[in-house]
Amino acid sequence: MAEVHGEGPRKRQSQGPFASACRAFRRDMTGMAALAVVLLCALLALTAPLLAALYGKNPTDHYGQQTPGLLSPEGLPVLPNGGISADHWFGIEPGLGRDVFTQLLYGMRTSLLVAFASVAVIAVVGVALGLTVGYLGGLADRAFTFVCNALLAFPTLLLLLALSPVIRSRFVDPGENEPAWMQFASLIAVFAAFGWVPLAMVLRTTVRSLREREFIEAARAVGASRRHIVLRELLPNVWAPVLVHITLAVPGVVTAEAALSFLGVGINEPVPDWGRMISRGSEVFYDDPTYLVFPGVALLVFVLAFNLLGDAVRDALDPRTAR
Amino acid sequence: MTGYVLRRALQAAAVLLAITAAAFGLFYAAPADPALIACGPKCDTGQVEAVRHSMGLDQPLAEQYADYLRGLLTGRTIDDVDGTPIDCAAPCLGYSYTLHQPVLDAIGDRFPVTLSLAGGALAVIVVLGAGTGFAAALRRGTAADRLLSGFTLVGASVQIYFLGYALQYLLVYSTGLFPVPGYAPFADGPGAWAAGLLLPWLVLGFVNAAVFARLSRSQLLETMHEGYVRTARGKGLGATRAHLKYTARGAAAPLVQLLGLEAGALFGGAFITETVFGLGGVGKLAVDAVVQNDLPTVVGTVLLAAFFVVVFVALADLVVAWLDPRVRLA
Amino acid sequence: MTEVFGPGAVSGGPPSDPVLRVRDLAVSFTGRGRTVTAVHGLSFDLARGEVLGLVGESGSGKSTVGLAAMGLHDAARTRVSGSISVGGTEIVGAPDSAVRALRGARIAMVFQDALAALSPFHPVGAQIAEAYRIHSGAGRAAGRARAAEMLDRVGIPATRARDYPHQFSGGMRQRVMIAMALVNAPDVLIADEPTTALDARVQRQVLSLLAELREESGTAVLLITHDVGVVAGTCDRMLVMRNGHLVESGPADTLLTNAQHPYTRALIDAAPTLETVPGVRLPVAFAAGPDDGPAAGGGVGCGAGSLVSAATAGRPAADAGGAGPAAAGGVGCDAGSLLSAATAGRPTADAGGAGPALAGGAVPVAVSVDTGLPPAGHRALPVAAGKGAGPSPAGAGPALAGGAVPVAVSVDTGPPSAGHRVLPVAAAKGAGPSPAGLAEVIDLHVEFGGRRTLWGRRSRPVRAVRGVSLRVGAGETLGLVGESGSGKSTTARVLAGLQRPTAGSVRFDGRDIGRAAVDTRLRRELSREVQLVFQDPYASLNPRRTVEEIVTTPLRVHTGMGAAARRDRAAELLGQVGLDPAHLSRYPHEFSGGQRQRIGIARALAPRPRLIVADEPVSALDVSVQAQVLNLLMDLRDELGLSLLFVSHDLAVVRHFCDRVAVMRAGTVVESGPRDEVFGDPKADYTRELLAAAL
Amino acid sequence: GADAGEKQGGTAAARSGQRLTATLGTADDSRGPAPAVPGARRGGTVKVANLKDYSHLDPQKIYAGEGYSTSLLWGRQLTQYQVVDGKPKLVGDLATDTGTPSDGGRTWTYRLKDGVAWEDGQPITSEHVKYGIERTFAPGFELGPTYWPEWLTGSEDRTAAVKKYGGPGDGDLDAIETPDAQTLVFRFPRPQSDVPYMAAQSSSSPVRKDKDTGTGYDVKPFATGPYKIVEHRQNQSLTLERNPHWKPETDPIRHQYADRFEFTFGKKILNTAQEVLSGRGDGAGTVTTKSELPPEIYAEARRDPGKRELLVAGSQGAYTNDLYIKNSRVTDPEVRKAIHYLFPREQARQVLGGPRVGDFATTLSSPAVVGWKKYDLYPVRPAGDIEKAKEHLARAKDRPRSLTYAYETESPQDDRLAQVLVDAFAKAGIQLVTKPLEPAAFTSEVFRGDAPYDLWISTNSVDWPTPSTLLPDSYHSKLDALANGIRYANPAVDKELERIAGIGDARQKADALIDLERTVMKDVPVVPFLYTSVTQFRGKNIGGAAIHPIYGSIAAADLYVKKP
Ligand SMILES: Nc1ncnc2c1ncn2[C@@H]1O[C@H](COP(=O)(O)OP(=O)(O)OP(=O)(O)O)[C@@H](O)[C@H]1O
Ligand SMILES: Nc1ncnc2c1ncn2[C@@H]1O[C@H](COP(=O)(O)OP(=O)(O)OP(=O)(O)O)[C@@H](O)[C@H]1O
Ligand SMILES: [Mg+2]
Ligand SMILES: [Mg+2]
Repeated sequence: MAEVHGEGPRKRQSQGPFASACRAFRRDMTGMAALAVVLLCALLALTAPLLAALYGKNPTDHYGQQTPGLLSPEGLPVLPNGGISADHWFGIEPGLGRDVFTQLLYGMRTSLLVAFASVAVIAVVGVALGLTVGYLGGLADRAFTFVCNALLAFPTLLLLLALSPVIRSRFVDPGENEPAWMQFASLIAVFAAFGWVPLAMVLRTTVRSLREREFIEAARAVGASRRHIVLRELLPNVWAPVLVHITLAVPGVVTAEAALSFLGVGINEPVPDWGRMISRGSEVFYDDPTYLVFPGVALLVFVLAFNLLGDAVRDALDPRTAR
Repeated sequence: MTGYVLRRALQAAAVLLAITAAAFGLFYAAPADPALIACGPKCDTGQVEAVRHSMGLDQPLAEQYADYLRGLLTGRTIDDVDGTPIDCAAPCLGYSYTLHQPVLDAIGDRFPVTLSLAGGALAVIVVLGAGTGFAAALRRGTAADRLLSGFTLVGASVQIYFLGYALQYLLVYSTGLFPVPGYAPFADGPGAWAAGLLLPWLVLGFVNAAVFARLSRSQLLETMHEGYVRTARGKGLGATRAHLKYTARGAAAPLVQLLGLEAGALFGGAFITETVFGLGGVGKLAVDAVVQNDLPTVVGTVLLAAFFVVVFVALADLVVAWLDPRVRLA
Repeated sequence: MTEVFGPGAVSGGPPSDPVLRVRDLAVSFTGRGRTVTAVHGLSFDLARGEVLGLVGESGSGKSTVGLAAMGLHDAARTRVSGSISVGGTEIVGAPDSAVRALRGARIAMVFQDALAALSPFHPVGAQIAEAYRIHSGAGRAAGRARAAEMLDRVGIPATRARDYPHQFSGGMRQRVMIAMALVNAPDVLIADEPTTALDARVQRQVLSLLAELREESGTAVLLITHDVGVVAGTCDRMLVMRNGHLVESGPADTLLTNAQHPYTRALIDAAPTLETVPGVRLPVAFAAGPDDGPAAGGGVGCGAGSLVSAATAGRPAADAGGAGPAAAGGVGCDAGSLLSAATAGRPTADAGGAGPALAGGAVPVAVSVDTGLPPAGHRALPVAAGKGAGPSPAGAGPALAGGAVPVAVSVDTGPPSAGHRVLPVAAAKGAGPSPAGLAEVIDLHVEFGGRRTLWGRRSRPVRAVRGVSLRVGAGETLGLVGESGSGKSTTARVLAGLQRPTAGSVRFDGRDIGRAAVDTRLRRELSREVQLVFQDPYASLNPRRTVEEIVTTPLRVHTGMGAAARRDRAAELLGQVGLDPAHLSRYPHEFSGGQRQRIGIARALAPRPRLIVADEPVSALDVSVQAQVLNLLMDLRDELGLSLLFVSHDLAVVRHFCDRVAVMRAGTVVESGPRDEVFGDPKADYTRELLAAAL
Repeated sequence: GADAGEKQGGTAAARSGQRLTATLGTADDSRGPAPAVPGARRGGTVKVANLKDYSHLDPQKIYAGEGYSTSLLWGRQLTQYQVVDGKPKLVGDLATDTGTPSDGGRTWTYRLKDGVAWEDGQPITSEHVKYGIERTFAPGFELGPTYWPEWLTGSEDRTAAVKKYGGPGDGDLDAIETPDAQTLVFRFPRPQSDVPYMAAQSSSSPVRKDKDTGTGYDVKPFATGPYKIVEHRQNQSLTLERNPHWKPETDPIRHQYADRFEFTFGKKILNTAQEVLSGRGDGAGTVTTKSELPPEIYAEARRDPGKRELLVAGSQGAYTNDLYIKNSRVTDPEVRKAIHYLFPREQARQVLGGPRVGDFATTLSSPAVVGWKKYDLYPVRPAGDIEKAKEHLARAKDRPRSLTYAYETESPQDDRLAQVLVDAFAKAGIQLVTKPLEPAAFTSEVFRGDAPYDLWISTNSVDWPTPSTLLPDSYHSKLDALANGIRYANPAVDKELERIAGIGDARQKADALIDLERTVMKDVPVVPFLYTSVTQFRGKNIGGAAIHPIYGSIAAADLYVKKP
């Protein structure tokens, strides 16, 4: 993408496909708004420690338990609306009494980290496999299809549920806390292990049709090596589907991660996590919906923005769906 | 076409075989000792060994797998924890020492729930998804399109557990607008059956329909510009009729394929929906089995889920072939 | 040539009672924030029973007019203004329900691409029956019967009514389209390029069929085409469009022989015919029209032309380039400068005198009858007979015969130098079998293995090439012709080292290169010497790579040049093919079709090959662009002493361009020999048949 | 809890933290029929919605409070607890009284009542009871209580016991004599004082040899109680109907008000609770005998008076919830004392749901235990005392940098509880490593001898409400890791326990054990946390619902339908 873009020394007239897609994208108001939201989220996530410092709270302190009068003996915030106050802008968490605002901020970090990392791995693996298999065809293609079918048929959620304790007990020394990075790593690994399939399948089909295009034949005729063909002729042609897939995969991973945390096998305490917040929120929903509303709406907006962004990217890249 | 069907069936069988191996290896390699769990916390080493023997866990993994496959094909006899032989008939998925039931029976008990839930949800997906997709595509660019697209976008972005809880509280327990979710066997009266599943159908259907609606909209928009649709209109066919007869037909293949995948996933058990609405289907069985380390049931439900995905994907392929003479007659 | 279509208005004046009346038609498309106006203020009438030809280069707005007449434009994205009335009913602005009643009943259309226009999901019979039942209200059985009748009428056995479009050949599909359009005997038939994608023989069959049916039902036809030959053979009147504007209109014969507008004349002359003097430069009056990139425009063609001339003649480019030609609309100037460049010996001053060239170009129309080729005579016969039965006077014949007059002129005026220019080379090789074949294939067989089925049994292989022997001598151009699927491309690909022969030997410069397709090193070595130019200039250029990257790929592979050196060489190559070296950083989609093909040629030239295999390098191009490219290839061939294997299904082009010709059919070479022998005195029946079919 | 024990559902329920011990009833008390539940009426179907099916129905395998409680519907034992006004009294059930000891507690004699019968009308004989008890020796019955095998053979543990007698397969068990069809004589090698309580355990139910279907008996046992099992679809449903051969005049404990009981399993408890409290669907006629009110709707149910009266709360029998410390790993008593002081009882209870989950405990045994006395050896305020903890840590010889806390991941609550502990330990300068473990694997993981875990919280109960099964079964250093999970080892305590084991008199034994408890607690082997309470719920239409003071969940045998 950067390769095609090359903002600086570009000639006035040169109109790369990326540039024209950018232009189309810039005209799409919804897409731009979605991009703004996504960027804002990323910014908030990146600067979370700074913001938290400015705000004067952190996501792990049990404020409600330390300061009398914030939580009832049952653990519910005493103040109305989830304990929203000047000290705690979004209220406090029922039970532990942590600060919701910082939890949300850091929770976004969690979601984004898992999502971006998984998607990065997915993109690399998916592109590598999709391109190679699409170009090679034959036996590789059959093996690939087989593996894809098997992976598609595997119930991912169940596997994650079953595997996370396995990972935990296999790789973590009993005397130590499971390091946060390991939780992240195992989540990312499993998301990536299944996530590359759709991308690779799409790319395989794309590449198979590209392979029939004459320019590949032309490259072969010129004497180009396989590597050249795959990397220089095919790769630049597939970044459009890859980009679309990536933007749409991010909300997918965020959702899946939240669902896992909701089921109790995602990221563990005390790392803040939206899915777990929602899960906690649904426990106190009938008493005080506030704690569900913040993470619920945040997740909705976030996923919505990413979906919209994905749509916009697709539209910008695909002249056919232009309205 | 027969050749195609046969080839597809063989492929599906091979995939399933691979999945049995993978599931078996993965789950039996898990660290928790199934024998210890089955025997209970008060067992001493000797008892655990006895249980391990009756469970066949003292044999090499490959042999256990072979036994498993044999059971799957011909049925076998399995010893319960105390050595009582249990007859496990032909597609034997093993015996659950937690549920004290052959896994297949446990699944069979719950399958009507999953079947009912998945069937209804699929109907909602098709009607709602294709309906909104169609309506939006026909009116593309208008306010109606934006509204419908927004609606489906929200559907695609909302979490089922969030929506499920909220709706249940609002529509059932607070206001009583909807009947209490639950499962009453169809045989006991279709009315009660449908009433209990109404809300789960709608919620599960809505969330999945969103994806379906988005795909059908974009597919229809793409097909709408096909030459043959224009030809149909050139014959004097009205726009709607032309789209129904030609555009829809042209757009159908990816939709059928998506539906196949979704149907496969649904019939394998909708864990979260079942959890949210308290339905005791296969999904719940699977999650419980995972939580309780009930390996035979975990492997059994994984296989079942995979089986449905494989079967429905294969079915979808066949439907696509049937829909498209270019594939069918090739 | 006899007029294929019957009577109609003999004179050019507008008919009194038009079935289709178009006034001030303007159509514009909106999308992505910009508006494209495809048709500007077009007016014409179509009289009952008349055949009106609508010609123009690609993208000139022809199809747009046809669709507008059907009221089929997407209302959301298209603005149609003006008036279109079909038999007195206004279409523009009418509610869809009103237009719907007309569509298919009073006005019907044969769409441009028959495969895309037929539903792949429904049997053809059902599709035809549906068109009938919508308007007649007939029942299923009646619909089926009518569909069977129509299929029978267009020469397809009614038993095949239950087959699907993909089971038919291109020509048959086109006939199904025609059957569908005519099933309700409409007043107006709009036939949008009904024959473009077809073989000469099939093309001829389809046109005759149209004529017959039209005769039966008295339907007026608006025949959209870019092929002047087709118009000449079929139309009463013709309209010439360019960039959405009406350039000229009038009786077909008048326009063909005596067009007023230079654009019309250039359009008519650009395509070589079987009578064009081989090897002459073809007039290029205008640049490619349809362009999505900003580079389009008359100026480009003009500039290109002058660059070529510079390259060829060693003269500075300054004389023909610049603003002058562009200002002149790229018409006169281009023709002149190109001609001058081509002939090289003649003064540039007679740029204004497009006359001679155009006159020379006029030959095609006229000569067809006149040259006395036996096939031409035969071809005319059946049609004439068919029409003799009808009430129509045999007026068409004389009209065309009259057109034959210029023949003499053209032959006379044809610059002798043009013929001679090719001679030195041609003579050397044309005289006898070339002594040392640069590349040859001997008893080549290529089979495409059937896929392994479930039971491990292979389905029967496709025998694409069955015993072909060919030889291309150094500096020689071998033309390979034959109908679609005869194995031309396969043979070409074998020579280029892209396809492994099943049997037989392939040699280049005496070396066996049969394994090149599987041996990367061998192919790499081979590709230094042999390069390919492809049919589709767009498909053969990677849309995501810049021109520089595309052109330097062979240099990367074959030379150790540094980036800067490669860039210089790329610029040089662009100059050589007549492109502005400043365009190196552009992407293919920013060029017109002709320019793209030049890029493809530049790429092929980059490693300085000795043999270029050109697989239908011009068949995807507009006539005018085709002429540019052919000229360029001829220049380069002479300049660089290249050998060429030139594959084409267009007999006229091959005749125009090649020293020797091989005719292929069903995987075998049925005839080969020096050009004049093959065309002048064809030995094989098949060759004769082909020649006869060429319009 | 201030309000956890008020009158609810028309029946008094015990309050946790209150002294409430089961007295021994007389032969007179043991005569039927059972005292009527006020307002009860006959007829109708009681629907019971529980989250899970009972893991066992085989009487000799049942070993859990609510399993005992529910199985009373179809199963009878030698003795049983009669509950009147929330107060338990141990009386004869099949037997005419709670048993007659002789020979210093080495011989116990029971006589069966006249007219007690199986669901097919055949009389219940002493052979049947003996056969039932013999089964507890057999392989496959490891899950149940091990007292009969140990006591009857005079062995240290069950493994040793079954070497002497391996169940019905080994023929007759000599230690039980059945001189006639109604008399049972138990002969113990050592004096036993708690036989009446053991006789109330499900293990002491009769089983008929001809009806013993092995594993099948675990699915559908043969009934002796007021109801019989007509259908049991495992993990799905269980249907009971009246047993016509049960005679109320023989039974001082059970009622037969409803026509049918329909159990369903598998529905998420939140859904059930909402259905029941809102009265929607079948809710009004539904009750749970196993599940607690989910925390989600507790506050709402407390607010709404209509729903509030549907809550059924009470002390959870003799259950206590404690923080266990593995003494073999945390060897320094000063460190354990520090943990006692820093333990944030109040915050921990807050994340568990607040006062309704129980009262803060200061003693090892529950107030429901016979002879219980309140004591508080190291008083500390509920929020914990970090300063005090630090003092003790400073005194410790080897002060731990980090400790490992293991817990079952049954609900997110457990994770939050762990966070509370982490917070408190951190304040005292100890890093608490948290180890979430799967419930299924928890016991085997944590109780392995060398398991690397220092702390865990768990809820436990004595097997019956006397102190006899507490210290002797868990605090003797010779016990294995499964019994003495914290690896408590104090030679003095061992010696005293051995002395007490020889005491045949129940009263005396109980007093001695309660006294010893203080000695043990000086070492702070565990940190008492809660005397636990439960809150369950019933539909509007269900009457007689009260928490059983011994079994700690709604007593099924008292339920009736208000308007069928
Ligand atoms: N739906 C459309 N949206 C936007 N532009 C269009 C559309 N259809 C045609 N055009 C543009 O209108 C112009 C005329 O197109 P049209 O298809 O009528 O050309 P044509 O003469 O039929 O060409 P060809 O010989 O290639 O079929 C072209 O520049 C084309 O790009
Ligand atoms: N890769 C392939 N696999 C199978 N069959 C093929 C393949 N390529 C070509 N053929 C078949 O071989 C025959 C010759 O094909 P080829 O492309 O050489 O024809 P052609 O003369 O170039 O036709 P056209 O004029 O249409 O380009 C055809 O019947 C074609 O269907
Ligand atoms: Mg067109
Ligand atoms: Mg070809």
